[in-house]
Amino acid sequence: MKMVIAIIRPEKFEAVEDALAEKGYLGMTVTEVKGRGEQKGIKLQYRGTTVEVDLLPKIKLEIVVDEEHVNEVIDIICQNARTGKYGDGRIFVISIEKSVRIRTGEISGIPEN
Amino acid sequence: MKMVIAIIRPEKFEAVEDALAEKGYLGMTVTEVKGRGEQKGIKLQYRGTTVEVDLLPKIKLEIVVDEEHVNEVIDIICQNARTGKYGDGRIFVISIEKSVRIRTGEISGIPEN
Amino acid sequence: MKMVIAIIRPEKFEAVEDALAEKGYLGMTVTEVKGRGEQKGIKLQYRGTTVEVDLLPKIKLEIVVDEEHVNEVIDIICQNARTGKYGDGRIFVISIEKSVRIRTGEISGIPEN
Amino acid sequence: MNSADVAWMVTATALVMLMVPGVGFFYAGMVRKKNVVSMITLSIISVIIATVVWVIYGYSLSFSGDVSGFIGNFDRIFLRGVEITSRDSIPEMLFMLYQMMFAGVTLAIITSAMAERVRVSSFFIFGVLWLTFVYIPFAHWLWGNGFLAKIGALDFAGGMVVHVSSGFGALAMAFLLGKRYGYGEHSIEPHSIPLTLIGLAMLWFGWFGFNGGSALEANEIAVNAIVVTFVASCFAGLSWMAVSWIKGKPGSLGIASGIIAGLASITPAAGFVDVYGAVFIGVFSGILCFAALDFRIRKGIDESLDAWAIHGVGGVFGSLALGVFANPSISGYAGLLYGNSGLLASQIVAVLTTAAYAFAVTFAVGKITDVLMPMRVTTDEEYVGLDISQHGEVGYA
Amino acid sequence: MNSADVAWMVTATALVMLMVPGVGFFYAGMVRKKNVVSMITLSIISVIIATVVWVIYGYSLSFSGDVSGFIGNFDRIFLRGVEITSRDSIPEMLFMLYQMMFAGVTLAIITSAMAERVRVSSFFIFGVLWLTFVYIPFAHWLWGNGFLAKIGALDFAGGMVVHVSSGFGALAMAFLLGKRYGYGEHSIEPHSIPLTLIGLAMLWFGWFGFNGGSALEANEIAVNAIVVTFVASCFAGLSWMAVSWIKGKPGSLGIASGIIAGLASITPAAGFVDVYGAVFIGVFSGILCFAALDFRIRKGIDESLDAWAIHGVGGVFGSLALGVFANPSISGYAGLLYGNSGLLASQIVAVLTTAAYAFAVTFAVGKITDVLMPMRVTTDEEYVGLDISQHGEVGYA
Amino acid sequence: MNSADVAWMVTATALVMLMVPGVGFFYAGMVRKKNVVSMITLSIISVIIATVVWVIYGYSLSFSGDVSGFIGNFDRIFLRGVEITSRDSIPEMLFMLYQMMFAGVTLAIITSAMAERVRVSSFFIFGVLWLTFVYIPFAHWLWGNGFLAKIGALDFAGGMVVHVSSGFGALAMAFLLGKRYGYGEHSIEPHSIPLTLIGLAMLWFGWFGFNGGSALEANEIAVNAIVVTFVASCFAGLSWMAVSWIKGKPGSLGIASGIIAGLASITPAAGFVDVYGAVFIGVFSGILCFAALDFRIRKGIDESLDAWAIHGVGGVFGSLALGVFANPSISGYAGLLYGNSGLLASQIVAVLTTAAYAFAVTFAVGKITDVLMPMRVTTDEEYVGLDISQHGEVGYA
Ligand SMILES: Nc1ncnc2c1ncn2[C@@H]1O[C@H](COP(=O)(O)OP(=O)(O)O)[C@@H](O)[C@H]1O
Ligand SMILES: Nc1ncnc2c1ncn2[C@@H]1O[C@H](COP(=O)(O)OP(=O)(O)O)[C@@H](O)[C@H]1O
Ligand SMILES: Nc1ncnc2c1ncn2[C@@H]1O[C@H](COP(=O)(O)OP(=O)(O)O)[C@@H](O)[C@H]1O
Repeated sequence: MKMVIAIIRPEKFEAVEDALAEKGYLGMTVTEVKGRGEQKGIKLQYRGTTVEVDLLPKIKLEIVVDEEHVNEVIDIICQNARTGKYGDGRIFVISIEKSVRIRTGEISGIPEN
Repeated sequence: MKMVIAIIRPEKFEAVEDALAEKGYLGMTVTEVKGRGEQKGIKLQYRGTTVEVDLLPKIKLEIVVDEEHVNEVIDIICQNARTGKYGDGRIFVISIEKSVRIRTGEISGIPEN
Repeated sequence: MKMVIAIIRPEKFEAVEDALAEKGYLGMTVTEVKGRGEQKGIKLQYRGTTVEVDLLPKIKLEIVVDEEHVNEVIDIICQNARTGKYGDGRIFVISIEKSVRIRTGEISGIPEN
Repeated sequence: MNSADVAWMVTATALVMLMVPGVGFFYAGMVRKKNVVSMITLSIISVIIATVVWVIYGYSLSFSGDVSGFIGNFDRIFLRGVEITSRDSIPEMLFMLYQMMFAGVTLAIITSAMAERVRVSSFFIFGVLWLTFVYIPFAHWLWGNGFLAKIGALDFAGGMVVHVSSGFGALAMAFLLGKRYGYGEHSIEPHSIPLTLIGLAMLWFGWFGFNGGSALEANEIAVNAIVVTFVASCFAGLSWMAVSWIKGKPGSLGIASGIIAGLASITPAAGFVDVYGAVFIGVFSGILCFAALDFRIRKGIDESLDAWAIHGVGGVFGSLALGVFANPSISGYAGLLYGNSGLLASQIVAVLTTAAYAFAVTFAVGKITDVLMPMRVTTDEEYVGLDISQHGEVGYA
Repeated sequence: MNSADVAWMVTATALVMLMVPGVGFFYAGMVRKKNVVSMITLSIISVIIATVVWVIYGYSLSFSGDVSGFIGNFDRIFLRGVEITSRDSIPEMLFMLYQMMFAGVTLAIITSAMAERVRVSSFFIFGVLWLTFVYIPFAHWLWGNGFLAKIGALDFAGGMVVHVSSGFGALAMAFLLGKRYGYGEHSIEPHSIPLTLIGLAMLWFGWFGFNGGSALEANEIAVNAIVVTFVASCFAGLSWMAVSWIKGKPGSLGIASGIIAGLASITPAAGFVDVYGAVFIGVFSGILCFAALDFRIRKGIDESLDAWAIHGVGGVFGSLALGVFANPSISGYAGLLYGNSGLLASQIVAVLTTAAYAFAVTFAVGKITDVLMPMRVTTDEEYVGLDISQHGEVGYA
Repeated sequence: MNSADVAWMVTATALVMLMVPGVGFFYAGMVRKKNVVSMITLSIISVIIATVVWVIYGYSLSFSGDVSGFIGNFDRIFLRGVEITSRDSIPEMLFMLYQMMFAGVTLAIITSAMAERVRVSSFFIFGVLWLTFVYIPFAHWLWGNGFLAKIGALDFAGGMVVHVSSGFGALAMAFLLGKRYGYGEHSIEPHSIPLTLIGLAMLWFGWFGFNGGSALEANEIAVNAIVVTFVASCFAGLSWMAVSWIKGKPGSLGIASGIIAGLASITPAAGFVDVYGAVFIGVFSGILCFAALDFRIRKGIDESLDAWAIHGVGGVFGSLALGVFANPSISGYAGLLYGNSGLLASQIVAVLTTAAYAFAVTFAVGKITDVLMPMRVTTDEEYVGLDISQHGEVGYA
C-alpha cells in the first residue's frame, strides 16, 4: 500500500475531494498546513521595498491506496488542483508497511518492500 | 525504526494518550485533522434530502518506535480508540530511515531497509 | 528523494526557516502540531501536587530533498532549533517513492529503494 | 411622562437586550466547536420567540388585570391600548418592551440544559409553551399583582421570575433530555474561553440595565440597585475563586461563574438591601453556587452550562437573603435583621412555590414538546454537531 | 437645554458609534481568515474619514442653510458657531456629533462591495468623495430641509440617507470592482460565524440609539421608535428564517441577515408607524431581502456581504411602507391606510431619486477614484489576502 | 437629586465598567494564545480588587476630607454615610460607584507590563498595594481637593489619575519584572487581532462614559467632552497611521493604538478644550505616542502592551496640552493660548509630580510584593503559558 500525500491550494480542495469521491476514492485525511514553494512566496511590490509572503495556506491530503491505484489518484489530483500558476503544489508518494482498521482490528496491508 | 500513524476519534484521544503513557510510550506528535472514511461520512436525513457530512474531525498521532514495539503500540491504540462503529479510524505504519534528537544531535536510528 | 520531518519549538521556527532559505532550501510544508517528548511534559509544582503539561505546541516541517542534501538540511535544522533543553524536538527521515509537481505534472523523483 | 425616566429606561431596555446574545456567547464558548453556532442561535431565537409571544398575548396575560391571582387577562392582547405616552414616569409601551427583554433573556438562560443536543425545530415549540406556562405565570404572580405579590413576596428584578424559573427549568430539562453522548466518559472542553468572557462582559454590563432598570425610574432605587449589583458580583467572583482555588487553580471560568452567581443572587434583592447586604449575598452566593455546581457534577447530571447551579440556586438564595437583609431605609421593606420575620416567611413560600412549579411544569412542557416533536437530535446529528446538523453551518472555517 | 434629552442623546450617540465596529465584525466574520483585519479596519477607517470630513465641512454642507434645495452652505464650516449649549432640548454640538456617527456607519456599510479586494489607500479617496457627493447631499435633501424634505418625503432615521445610499452604492461598486478572484468557482466560506454574531449583537444593540435617538429627545417618539424597531427586527429574523428553512436549514447567518433586514426596513418608519406596521414591515422585509439576496446570487453579482440586498432593498421597502402605514397618532403623519395618498407619492419620488442617484453617483465617484489610484489590489495581493498585503498583519497567529 | 443627571451617570458608570473587560480583550489579542485567558482575567481581577478596596477604605481615603493635602480621612470607611439620594445632581453613592470603576480600569491598564509573566497570586497583593499607595493618593490629590488641586492643576477625567499613574507604573514594572523569555530574540506575535479590536470597540464606546461622565451631570460639559473625545481619537488614529505608514503599512494595531493614544491624551482636557484643541491634541498624540513606542522598542524595554507609550505619554501630553488649549468659554479655565500661563505652570508641576511618583512608588510597591511573594512565574510556567500554569485552563480547545 502507498500513501499519496498531496499539498494543494485550499480553493481547489472541494474539486479534488469530489473528483476523488466520484472515482471511489473515499478514504482520506486532510490537514490545514502552510507551505513555501521552491520559488519562495509571492512578492508584493510595496513602496519600492519588496515584501515576500513566504508561507501560504495549503491543504494536505493523505490518501492510502493500493499500489495499482496510485497513478490514478495522482492523475485525479493533478487535473483538479492545477491552475498552471506557481503554488499549485506537490504530490509525494510513500510506502505503507502495514495498515490497520481500528474498528475491526483487521490488518489490510502487508509490507511490500 | 517505524512511525505509527494513527487517525482516531478526538473523543478517544485522552484514553489512547494515557494508555500509551502507561506502557511507557511517551513520545508522540499530535495533529488536528479532518477525515473521510471509506463509507463516506455520516448521512443526515433532512426533509427528504440526504445531507452527507463528509469530513469529520479526527486526531492524528505520529509515534516513532523501534520495530519490535510496533505491534504493542498498535494494540494499545486499537483497544483504546475502538467504539466498534464506523469512523474509528486507521493506523498506518511507515519506515523511518533516520531519527535525530535535535537537543543532542544524536542519531538514534539507522536505516533499516 | 527523502522527506525530512522535523518537529521543532514554535519560537525557533523563524530562525530555521530563514537558515534553510539562505542555503537554498525553499520548499517546505509547515503544520502546527502538539507534541509530547520522551521525558513527558513540563512538570509544574503546584501546591504540593504536581501538574504535568503533556502536550506542548510544536511546529512540524516537512522538507523533501534529494538524498545528498538530507544531512545538510538536518544540520541546518539542528543548529537553528537547538536550545539544549528538553523539548527541542526530533527529526525523522523517510523515503519518498515518487514526487509530482502538480503545476506541470512532471515527476521529479524515481523510487530509490 | 418624565423624560429623565424615559432616558434611563430606554437605555436600560437596550442593556437588557444585549444580555440575550450575551447569554449566547457566554454559553457558546463553553461548548465544543461543533456547537458554537447552535448555542448562540438558541439565545437569538429565544428573544424572537419571546417577542412574538409577548406582543400577541404574553404581555397581556402577565401584566393586564388579574384572574384570581394566577394569571392576567386578555385586555392588552396584541398590545391593544398600550400607550406610548403617559402622565408620569414612563409610558406603558416602554414598560412592555423592557419586560419583553426579560422574557427573552430567561428563555435564553434555560438553553443551558439543551446544549449540544436539542433539535432546533422542537425548541420553537418548547419556547412558546414554556413562556406561556412558566414565565408568564411567574411574571404575573410576582410583578402583575398575582398571589405571590399579594402575600407580600418581593422580587426586585427577577430572582424568581427569571433565575429560579430558568434555573429549575433547566434542571428539569437536563433530566428529560439526558446526558450528552459521551458525557462523563471523555472530557467535553470549552472551545473558546475568550468567547465566554465576551459573553460575560455583555452580561455584566447589561445587568446594570437589568437591575438598575427594575426601579423603572432614574431614582435612588436605581442607584442603590446598580451599586449593590456590582458590589455583589465582585465579591461573589472573589469567593468562588477562593473556594475553587483550594482544590486547584483560580480558573477564569470560575471567576466568571462567581460573578454571574453574584448577579443572579442580588437580582431579587437589589432594590431592598444595602451595600452590607450585598457583600454578604455576594460572598455566600459564590460559595453556595460553587457547591451546587460541584454537587450536580458529582451526581452526574448533565445540566450542561449550570443554569441550575448558578441561576437557580443563586435566585433561591438571593430571594431568601432579601428576607433577612432588606433594609427599610432603601425601599421601606424590612427583613429579619430589622425585626420583621413576615417578609422572610413570604419569601420562603414564594421560593418553594416557584422552584417546585418551575421544575414540574418545565418537565411537563418538555414532555409534551417531546411528544409533538422529539426534542433531542439523533446520535449521528449530535456526533457531527448541531451547527452542521441543525443549521447547516460551520462555526469556524 | 433639557438635561434628560441630553442624557439620552449622549447615550444614543455612543450607541451609534458602537455600530461602526459592529459593521466591521459583522462583515469580517463572513470573509476569509486572510481578510479579517482588512474588513474590520475598513469600518474603523470609515468613521475616521467621516469625522474629518464632518468637522471640516460635512456638517455644514448637510445641515447649515440651504442652497436651492440641493446642498447646505458653508456657514458652519470647521463647526464655526456650533454651540455646546442651547435654550431647549439638545445643543447643536451634540446633534452634530450624533449625525457624524451616521455618516461613519453609512460609509462602513458600503464596504460590503469592496470586501477582500479593495486597496486601502484608494478607499481613503473614495470615502471622502463618496461622503461629499452622496452622503452629504442625501442628509441635506431629507434632513437639512432640502428638496425631498420640501416635497414631504419622510425618513425617520436614515432609510434613504443611510441604507438606500449605502445599499445602492454598494451595488454600483460591485459592478465597478468586479468579482473576487474565484468567486462562483470555489466556495468562499465565512471564516468565523461567532465574530459575525458579535457584530450582530453590537448592531442590534446600537440600533436602539440609531432609531431611538433619531427622535432627538427622550420622548414618546423615541419610545415608539425602539419598540417598533425591536419588534420589526424579530419578525424579520423569523420570516427570513422561515423562507430559508424551506430550501435548507435555518442558518444563523440567515436569522442574522433577517434581523438586519428588519432593522434597515423599519429605520425610515420608526417614528411614524405603530407596532402593527412594524410587524408587517418586519415580516415582509425578511422575505423581500431574502429574495433580493437570492436574486443577486443567481445573477452572479459579487456584492459580497449584501449591503444592497439587505440595506438597499430594506431601505427602499421601509421608505415605501411608511407611506402606507404611517399612523397619525404617532407623529401626526398619515399614510395610505389612514386615507392619505400624498405621503406615499412623496416617498416613491424620494426612493426613486435616492436609489438612482446613489447608484449612479457612487459609480462615478468610484470611477474617478479608480483613475486617481486603482481601487482594486493586484491578483497576487488578493491571493495572499488584504491583511498581509494592505496592513502587513495576520489576523490570527 | 436631578433624575436626568442620574439617568446619564448610571449609564456612564456602566460604560466605564465595560472598559474593564475592554482593556482585557484589547491586551489579550496581542499576546500569545497560551496567555489569552490570563490577560483577560487580570483585568477582571483588577476591578474585583478595586471594588473590595474601594468599599472598605479606598473611597474614603480618596474623597472624604483631606489630611494636609496628601490623603483623605476614614470618615467614609465601609461607605459609612454615603447616601443613595441627594438634594441636587447625583447622590454620593453613584459618584462612589462611578469612581470605583475608574480605579478598576486603571489597575487593568497597568497589567500591560506584566503580560505573559506575572504570578496571579502576587498580582492580588500588588493590586491592593498599588491602589492604596498610588491610585488613591492621585485621586485625592487631583479630585479630592488634595495639594495638586489646590495649586490649580486640572485633570478632567483622569489624564494623570488614570493614565500617567498606570502608564508610568507600567514602565516601572517592566524594569522590575524584566523581559519575557525570548523577547527580542524571536517574534512574539499577536494571536488574535479581531479580539484586540473587540477590546478597542468596547474601550472606544466606554470612553463616552469615561470622559462624558466626568462632567457628573448631563450638561454642556458632558456634551463638549464626548465631542472632543471622539474627534481627538479619530485624528490620533489617523496621525498614528500616517507616521507608521511611512515606514511600512497602515496596520490595524497602529490605528487602534492611535485611537487609544488620542483617547488617553484628550482625557485630562475633555472638559476644558474645544474642538480645535481636540484636533491638535489628537494629531500630536498619535505622533508622540508612536514615537514613544518606537523609542521603547529600540531601548529593548519589554513594557509589553505599551501602557507607558500610549497611556503614560498620552496622559502627560494631554495634561500639558490642556494648559495651553483650555478655552475659558467651555468651563471657565483659560490656557496659555488665552493669555493665562498659570494653568500651564500648575499642569507642569502636577505632571512631573505624578509621573515621578507613579514610577518610583510603583517600583517600590512591586519590589515589596516581590519580596512577599515572587511576582514572576518560573521559566517553565512562562514557557507553557500562564493560562495553564496560573489558571489551569486552555484558551482555545
Ligand atoms: N521540497 C518541498 N518539500 C515539502 N513541501 C514542498 C516542497 N516544495 C513544495 N512544497 C509544498 O508545495 C507547495 C506548493 O509548492 P510550489 O513550489 O509553490 O508549487 P509549484 O510546484 O506549483 O511551483 C508549497 O507551498 C509547499 O507546501
Ligand atoms: N484510505 C485512507 N487514506 C487516508 N486516511 C484514511 C483512509 N481511510 C480512512 N482514513 C482516515 O481514517 C478515518 C476513519 O476512517 P473510517 O473509514 O471512517 O473508519 P472505519 O475504518 O472505522 O470505518 C477517516 O476519517 C480518515 O481520516
Ligand atoms: N517517539 C516520538 N514519536 C513522535 N514524535 C516524537 C517522539 N519523540 C518526540 N517527538 C516529538 O518531538 C517533540 C520534542 O520531543 P522531546 O523528547 O521533548 O525533545 P528532546 O528530544 O529535546 O527531549 C515532542 O513534543 C514530539 O512532538
